[in-house]
Amino acid sequence: MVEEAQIHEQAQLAAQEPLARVSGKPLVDLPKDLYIPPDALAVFLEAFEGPLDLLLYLIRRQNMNILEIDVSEITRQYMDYIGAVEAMRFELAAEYLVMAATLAEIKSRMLLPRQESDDEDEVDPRAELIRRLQQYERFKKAAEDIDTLPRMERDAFGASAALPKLPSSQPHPDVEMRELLLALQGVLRRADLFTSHHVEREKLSTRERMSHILSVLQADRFVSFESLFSIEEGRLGVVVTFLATLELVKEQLIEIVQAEVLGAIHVRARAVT
Amino acid sequence: MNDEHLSRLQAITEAALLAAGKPLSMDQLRELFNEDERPARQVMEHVLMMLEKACEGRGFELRKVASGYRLQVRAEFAPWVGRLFEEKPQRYSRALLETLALMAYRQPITRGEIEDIRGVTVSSNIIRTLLEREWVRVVGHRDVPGRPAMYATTRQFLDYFNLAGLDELPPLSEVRDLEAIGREIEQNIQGEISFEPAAAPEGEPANDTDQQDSDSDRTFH
Amino acid sequence: MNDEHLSRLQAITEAALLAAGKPLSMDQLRELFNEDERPARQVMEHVLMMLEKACEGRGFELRKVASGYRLQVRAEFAPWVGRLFEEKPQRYSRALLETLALMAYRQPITRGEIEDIRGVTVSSNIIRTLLEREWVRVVGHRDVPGRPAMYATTRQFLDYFNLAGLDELPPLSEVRDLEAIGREIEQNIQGEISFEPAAAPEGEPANDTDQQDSDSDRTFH
Repeated sequence: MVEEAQIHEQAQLAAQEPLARVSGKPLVDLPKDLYIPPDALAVFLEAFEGPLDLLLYLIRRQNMNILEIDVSEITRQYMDYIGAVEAMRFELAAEYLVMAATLAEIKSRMLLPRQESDDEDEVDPRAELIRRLQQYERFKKAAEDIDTLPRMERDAFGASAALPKLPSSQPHPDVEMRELLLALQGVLRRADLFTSHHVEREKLSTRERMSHILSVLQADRFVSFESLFSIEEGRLGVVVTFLATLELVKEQLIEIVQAEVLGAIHVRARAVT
Repeated sequence: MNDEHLSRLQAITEAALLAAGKPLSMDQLRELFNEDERPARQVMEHVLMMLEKACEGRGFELRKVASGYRLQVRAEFAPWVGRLFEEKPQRYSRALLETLALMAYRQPITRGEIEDIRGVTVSSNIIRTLLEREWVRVVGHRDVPGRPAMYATTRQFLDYFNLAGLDELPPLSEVRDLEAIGREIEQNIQGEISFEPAAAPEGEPANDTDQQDSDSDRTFH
Repeated sequence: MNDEHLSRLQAITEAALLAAGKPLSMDQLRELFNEDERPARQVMEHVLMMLEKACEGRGFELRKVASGYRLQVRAEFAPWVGRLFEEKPQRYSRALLETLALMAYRQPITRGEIEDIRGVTVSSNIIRTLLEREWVRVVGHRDVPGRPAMYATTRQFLDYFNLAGLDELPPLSEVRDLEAIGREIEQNIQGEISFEPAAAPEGEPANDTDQQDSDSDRTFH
């Protein structure tokens, strides 16, 4: 197991090694020995993200620039690996096998003399492979870069402070007058009150005045009738107050008392115990 | 123990308290540090005092509470901070609007009378909401068994709906005329639809309600 | 606009950001204030600059991320602050990070397109994790057979990685100009053809001799 761990680490190291090179010389010398103990292979292969990744690794172990792939050697090594992959991780095998086939194709082409005039349009499998490797490598690097970005919960933590007592501010809903009317209309229709003259008869100003008078009257005390009226309101106001008073009497909400004939009239709310 | 070292301890302490977002005890604070660099209790107390001072004039303060030390937003900023947590205003229920309308048109009116007309119970919540909003108030008690409260609308109610007096409310006869329009609109959305008797006889749902909805959506989080 | 007023705005801003514990946008910050006292955008920007400065040397800092401004514990104190949390920060697999990188740099992108570049299947688990973390979302479907979902990164992704926008992602490494590569390949085709067949297929590495040969004899450039 120690061995496996070591190899795993080694593989990761190699996998993470940037492809940076100074004037063609690798910055890191990797061992050329590709021998991996068979029982460590499964662990080793865990380190790879697929055939492109494996191929990149092999190329690096060869100390090669991507553009200088030694196809035959890489192919041989690759075949060794996929033999193991096939045995261990069958579900991955297909992808690795396709790559092996691609490598084999490239190798076979290289062994044949090239005919200059042949199929100009044909995609050169080497160029295609290189393109894919390059592309993959860019994003492999990008993934590593993203991993090093300062990240919440690892490098930075949200700063928060406890709250003081906050004003309880449940904002009030807005109501449109038409909503109110619509609601009223609905309830009246349900109650079938359109025929009821009760609802319709009094002017709203009268009902409003009824509320006003009621709120002025203290149940435990008589108030003089005259004090309900206010001269400034003019004739109309007096009429409204008078109608309101009559309605209140009729609904038995107030009582009117006159102690003696032609004496002062007093009013009080009826809800006296 | 030089000043630079102390400021560093202060910054680490502040960082930890802000990351925790809850009180940390003296022990918890000291255990942030490896044994070999762990400040003595007295040093830590000094550092906390420094931190308390460093928070003067800022948005937060250091508070000692039962379970330790905690950084807390200063109470004086509660009015502003509170807006962050304002809930989106709910819409009033149909039942509430009906109750309010009856209180306006039939005041003074008791809960029982409203229930008689609506044919269903009026929940205490509705009454409480209307009272809290100060749109209605109790103007007396009807002289019947139980002495139920009589409700009437208030000046605030008139102000809210831009009325000089109740008689500026449309008379019931007009409300009845709206029925035809109302019925079809009502089928669409209960209580959320606007209609202008004059402008939109076809019952075209008016846009301004939508506008208002989106306005009231503008709350935080 | 005097200094005292500005410091007060700064303290309120700090209080709100600490109360929120998450980024607040410029609009959200300005809406903390009543209309009659709401600072202009420029004033608010100035206040944020003041706040940033006021956090120097402290345990936390102001960061601009995609969703707005956030107060956060400085990364340099993560070693101490991290001890507060029992769980170690989650590590993400290379497969997930590569998938995320492709979604970030190549968005909108389908799973198939990701698989083409990575040369390996992308597990559904990875996609699900990324969606659940709300780092990516489906932004549409490619108009090809099967209508595969196209993925793109979210603001939460940017926030989490401390980025204000996609343009703050580390630049993708350069790819050598494909035409130039093609030309080189052309030039070296001859060398490949003259490559000695005997050396390769049998698996005899024979590296030493080959190495001594001119490199261009057997490799692309």
